[in-house]
Amino acid sequence: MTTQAAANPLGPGFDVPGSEATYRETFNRTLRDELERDPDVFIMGEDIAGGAGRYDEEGKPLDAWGGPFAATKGLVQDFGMERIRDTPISEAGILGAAVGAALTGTRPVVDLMYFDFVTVAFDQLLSNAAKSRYMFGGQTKVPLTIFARSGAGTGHAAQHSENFYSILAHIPGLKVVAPSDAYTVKGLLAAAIRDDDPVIVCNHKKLINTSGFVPDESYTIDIGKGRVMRQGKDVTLVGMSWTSRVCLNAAEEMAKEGIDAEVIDLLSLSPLDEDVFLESVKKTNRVVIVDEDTPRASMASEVAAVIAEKAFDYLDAPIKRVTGPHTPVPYNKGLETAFIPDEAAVIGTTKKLLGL
Amino acid sequence: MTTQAAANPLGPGFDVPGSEATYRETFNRTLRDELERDPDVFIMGEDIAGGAGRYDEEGKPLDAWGGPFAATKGLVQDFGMERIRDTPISEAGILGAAVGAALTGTRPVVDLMYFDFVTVAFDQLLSNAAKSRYMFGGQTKVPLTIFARSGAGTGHAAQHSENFYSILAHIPGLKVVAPSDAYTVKGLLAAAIRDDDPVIVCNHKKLINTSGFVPDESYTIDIGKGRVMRQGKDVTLVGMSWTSRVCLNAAEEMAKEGIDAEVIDLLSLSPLDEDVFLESVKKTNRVVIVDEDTPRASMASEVAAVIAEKAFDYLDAPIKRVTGPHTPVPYNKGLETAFIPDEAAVIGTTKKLLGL
Amino acid sequence: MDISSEKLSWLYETMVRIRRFEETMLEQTFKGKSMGVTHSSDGQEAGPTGICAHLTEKDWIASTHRGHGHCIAKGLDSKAMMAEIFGRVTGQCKGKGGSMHIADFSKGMLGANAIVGASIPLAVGAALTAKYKGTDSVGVAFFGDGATGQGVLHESMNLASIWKLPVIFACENNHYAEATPVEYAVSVSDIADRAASYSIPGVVVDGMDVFAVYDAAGEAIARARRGEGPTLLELKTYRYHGHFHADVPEKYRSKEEEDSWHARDPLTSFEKRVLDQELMTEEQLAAIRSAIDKEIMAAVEFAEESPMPPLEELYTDVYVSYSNPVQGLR
Amino acid sequence: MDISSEKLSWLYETMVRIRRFEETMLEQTFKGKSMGVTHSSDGQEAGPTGICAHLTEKDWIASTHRGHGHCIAKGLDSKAMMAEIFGRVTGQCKGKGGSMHIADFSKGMLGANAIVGASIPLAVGAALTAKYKGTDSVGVAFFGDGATGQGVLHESMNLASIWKLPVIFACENNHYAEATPVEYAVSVSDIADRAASYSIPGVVVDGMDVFAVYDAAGEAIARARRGEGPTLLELKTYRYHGHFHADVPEKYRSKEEEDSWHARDPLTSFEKRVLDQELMTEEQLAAIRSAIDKEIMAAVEFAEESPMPPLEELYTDVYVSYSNPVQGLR
Ligand SMILES: Cc1ncc(C[n+]2csc(CCOP(=O)(O)OP(=O)(O)O)c2C)c(N)n1
Ligand SMILES: Cc1ncc(C[n+]2csc(CCOP(=O)(O)OP(=O)(O)O)c2C)c(N)n1
Ligand SMILES: [Mg+2]
Ligand SMILES: [Mg+2]
Repeated sequence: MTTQAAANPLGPGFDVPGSEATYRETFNRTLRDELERDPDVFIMGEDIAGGAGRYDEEGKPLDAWGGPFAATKGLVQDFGMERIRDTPISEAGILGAAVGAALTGTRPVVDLMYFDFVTVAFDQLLSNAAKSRYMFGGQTKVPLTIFARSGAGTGHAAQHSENFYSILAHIPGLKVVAPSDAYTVKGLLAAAIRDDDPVIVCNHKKLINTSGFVPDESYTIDIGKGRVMRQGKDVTLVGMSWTSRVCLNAAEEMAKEGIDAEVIDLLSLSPLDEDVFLESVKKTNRVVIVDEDTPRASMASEVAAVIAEKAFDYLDAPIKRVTGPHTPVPYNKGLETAFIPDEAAVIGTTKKLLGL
Repeated sequence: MTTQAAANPLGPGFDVPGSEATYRETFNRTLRDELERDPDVFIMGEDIAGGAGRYDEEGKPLDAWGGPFAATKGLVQDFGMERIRDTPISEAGILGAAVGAALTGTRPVVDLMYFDFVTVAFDQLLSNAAKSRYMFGGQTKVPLTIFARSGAGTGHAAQHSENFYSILAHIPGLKVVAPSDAYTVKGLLAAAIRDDDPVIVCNHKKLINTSGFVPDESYTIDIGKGRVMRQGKDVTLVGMSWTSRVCLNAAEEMAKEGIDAEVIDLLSLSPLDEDVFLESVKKTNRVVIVDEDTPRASMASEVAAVIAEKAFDYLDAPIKRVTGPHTPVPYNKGLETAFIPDEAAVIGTTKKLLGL
Repeated sequence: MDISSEKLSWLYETMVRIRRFEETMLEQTFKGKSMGVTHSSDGQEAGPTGICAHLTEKDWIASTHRGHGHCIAKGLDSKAMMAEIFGRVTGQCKGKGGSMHIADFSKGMLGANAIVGASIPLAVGAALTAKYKGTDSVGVAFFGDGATGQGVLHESMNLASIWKLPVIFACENNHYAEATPVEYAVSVSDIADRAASYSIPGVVVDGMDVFAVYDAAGEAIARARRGEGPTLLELKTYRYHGHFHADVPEKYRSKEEEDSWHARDPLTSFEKRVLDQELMTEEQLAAIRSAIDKEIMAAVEFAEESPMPPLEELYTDVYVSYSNPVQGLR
Repeated sequence: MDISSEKLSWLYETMVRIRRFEETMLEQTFKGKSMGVTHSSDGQEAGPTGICAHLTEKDWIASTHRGHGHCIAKGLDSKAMMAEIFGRVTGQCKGKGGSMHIADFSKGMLGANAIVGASIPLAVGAALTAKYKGTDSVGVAFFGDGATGQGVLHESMNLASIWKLPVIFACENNHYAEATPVEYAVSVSDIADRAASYSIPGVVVDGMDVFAVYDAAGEAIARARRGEGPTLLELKTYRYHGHFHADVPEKYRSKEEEDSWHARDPLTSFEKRVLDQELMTEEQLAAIRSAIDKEIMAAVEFAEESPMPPLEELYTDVYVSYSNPVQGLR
């Protein structure tokens, strides 16, 4: 079950064996599965083990940290330091080395912690990871996976809260996926690691402790396929990463008032599944795009532009965007909460759009 | 004459003293004016003088290079090495030092050569230049100007041809301007250097040797104001940087066939002058946005999204984008030329849109 | 010892203020009063204190995620600092920055910075301003052993050297970057030795001894003010608590190691020394401690009672001026 | 001398090939045959030749904007290289890369790179692959004196050192970065001395003497293959022409300086040495030269006659697979 399942509603309700699990556990578990599947896969990052060079009583390498949000917890003790490689704080050097390793026959997975830190390695990402295949005339490939945490909501303030995916999705040569729950992170992370192109996996901090149904079996979700999270006929809500859940919650709320919203979860930001939201808009004739990233030249802008070009004749109302403001992310909880598009904002905008 | 002039058609035809000059000469001349105007202004970059530490017969510092495209030619001999400061190849260090200097009372201008190299200093740009004022609660400011060359068309291939402005305009805390001729670069560069926020000036390589009318007097063009390059009633063409000229040429062509296109030149990408293109679209009811940058989450997407939201009821046809493809820039001349949106593409798309 | 008695009590007062601030800040974090993660610097008091003892408000420092000690040593107000951590509008940054972004430009404090290594070139730029304007101000870049992994440090030291800028590169080597031991991540035993790569002086300093720091920093700063260029100081020190409030350091370091550093505690060794040499009395020391206790308690009260920033603050301070702000599209 | 006669003629042949290729490439550039800027490496032949003499196709090199010499020394085909510069579909990268992006992964050549310093960590990554897979391959990072200004070099040397990776950091110090003299931009007199910052060997090598390079590189590479980690080699050398084809070096360097380096020309000094020591005859040398002349002329013809890439090539090779390509929106 790959795309099929991806196109299914939310986790629960498959007739396949599985269980409730958190996004965090599922992410860690999927890394483990892929490490077992393919000996060429290894992980690099700062404190993905912790206590590097030190060993416990049984002589096993220390597992003192396990990566931010415990993404890699426990892996070093089972896979060793060559495959779970702690690094100094050298994002450019690490990512550059990962690209070099990918170009020469391995499949590196790099934990860059927070998307804000991708900026330190941005040249390696844009100039080498994204462009090598093209500028060398297709003679090579870069099977590299990068993951980090994105978004506001945890009081990390301006320098630890970037969403950053709009910038990444703009770049030819990169693929960008944004899981929205435990079910999708399993399928997308596995697909990313098995993909022969550089893929970036966006993990919103607010998703990491959420839980949902996860099938036991191994599966991938096709990169480039979005899903319909909820069927509806009155209006289309388009979400990505955390905002897909915001859209779903808003839709459930509005259902109580008889507003039947369809919810689209993009899942992949590059390649972008245009069909999944175009088909929906052609049915509902109205759309609200919800994106936590700052508005200018954002994913919300892109989705709006595609609709304005390819579904124009089906539109009965202006295309609405609900996004973060054109500001950095503030520290104070109240301000930070106001930064993030929430259910109230989505409902308010949608009702206005429907003239209610 | 500031905005007024900015809102005027192209260079020639003002009743003010002036002369024909190249973009290149005008850029250099404007740097000179601003260096004379304000002793706190200084310029840093790689080989902006050349031969650093060496002197000519008259004991003047060598002026062996003068920056890429001679942007800073001759300046070191008149202003000295403290104000025209050659640097090692350390973009992150240079930009970081410039931010530190700006935070402590000077007004640095940094030449980063090609926009591709901004990626090496991207963390300093995003985390420090753009966010300092906000995360420190408004107690400081960053009066910094950054300029570089953008775009395809000179056979520089994948790593020297970034437009990059879509990524920059996405970032809260930065301002981005894109002059389209000698007249606008004089007003916008002066405005950028006098501005108290970080401003990035995009100079398309293909513009640098173009020439046009430039008033003698000193003037600034308001950052955040676009201009109507050509009045028309049938369709609106929105351009930026080099593509503004492409739009104008296409409009002149189409005029011969009786198609009367209005041409909007954005000039500022952040802040974005929404009114100048919204008013035009409300008049013509049709729009083609022309952007050399790659399409996803681009300036073209942003302009389309704004129109789809704020001028929807005035639109008689889908919003069209004409952009570069979702690929890096190729080396071969024929491929590179095919990458760049040209008059033929604009005319073809416009006619299709008009059902001709 | 050629330190005035005023300076002597300032050194003690400052170290005690840092210690109490950090301990209290941690307590308050565990009480849920901080709106984000906090990084305590207790154990490292001697470094910022011994260095900033030579600085005025005309000098600039650039700091890190572990910046409270730098702030206090540079003379920032503990009330405004605590209020910032509590996310209040009376905070140093109106509650918009938090623990990792405390700054006070009026005091020459260019800000804590949450990107490791990113604040280093800011100090170089401040020194460039000093040179450009012909003042005798200096810039101090505080950074940790982990930050030496960042290329921008290399670039900054090279720039400061070739331009002979008045910069002090103050590496607080507390032997860990998060849970990563310095001996794993850093390919040289004394970070100070890397100064040779830039033809500048590099000095290993006992970062637990404020007098050692005071002397080494005094020399480096005097050299910088004389226009002779930058110096790299490596302060060997230790953070008593975890990397951040919730970190459990026992997972990666031994009790013995911790004890050996506590045995060299900067405050107690200061006390012992000034009492042995009869430079200060137990009464004087006690008076300073109780005064600081009151001050820090008052800071907590102040923070507690301060209002939250109004929602409009979300949209302010992005630019000095911007013709077309976008307050989110709703 | 313990060099086989085959190796000896390979050294000469390779240096002559580089020299002729660069001279011809420049001529062709001035004729307008190159579709972009070109950077000649003539004068620097001994470096890549002496190093690559120890490498096989299983070893990897990462190169720079001035990469033709590296390519040739690593065994790339001069036809495919010239065709690439001419922008033809028969070029090493189908005409999509150009002079600054020539690569041949089948030969272990990871590509020229137009971002100064950016290719250095790629060689570290290649060495990581070697270590990870347990092969005895090495990675060589070629970079210039100007590239030492980039932080990523510092990061790469630290990583290679702590992980004991088989990497050779080959700094071609040709004394200029564009028009910037090395003594202005680099804060140490011998770049090789910076190796001490990473506890690895650093060796200053006469980059005009292929035998000196051959010996130093042999030692470093053997060390790397033994698993003892990286070495930094500084090859003191000189580029005979300008930074790029249109640059006029007279503007920033003296005739005397240029002459002093030409007097140490790697080809003539090789010839003198092998003839003096009767290791090769003038006939053998002449035969090699004329063979290479023919080869390079043939390369130009090949490039001339090769077709341009079809327009569809604009859209290929962005990804291995992509479900929704966007060919520009028209
Ligand atoms: C560029 C970047 N990478 C990683 C991090 C995550 N991080 C925060 S602090 C830290 C360790 C820093 O160690 P050190 O420089 O020794 O300072 P210390 O915490 O010991 O004071 C890391 C890895 C970051 N904030 N920025
Ligand atoms: C990141 C970056 N900054 C600047 C440039 C422009 N540039 C190209 S080559 C060069 C000089 C490089 O000098 P060096 O490393 O000594 O190599 P050489 O040209 O002498 O072989 C510069 C500044 C670039 N290509 N990339
Ligand atoms: Mg540390
Ligand atoms: Mg050089």
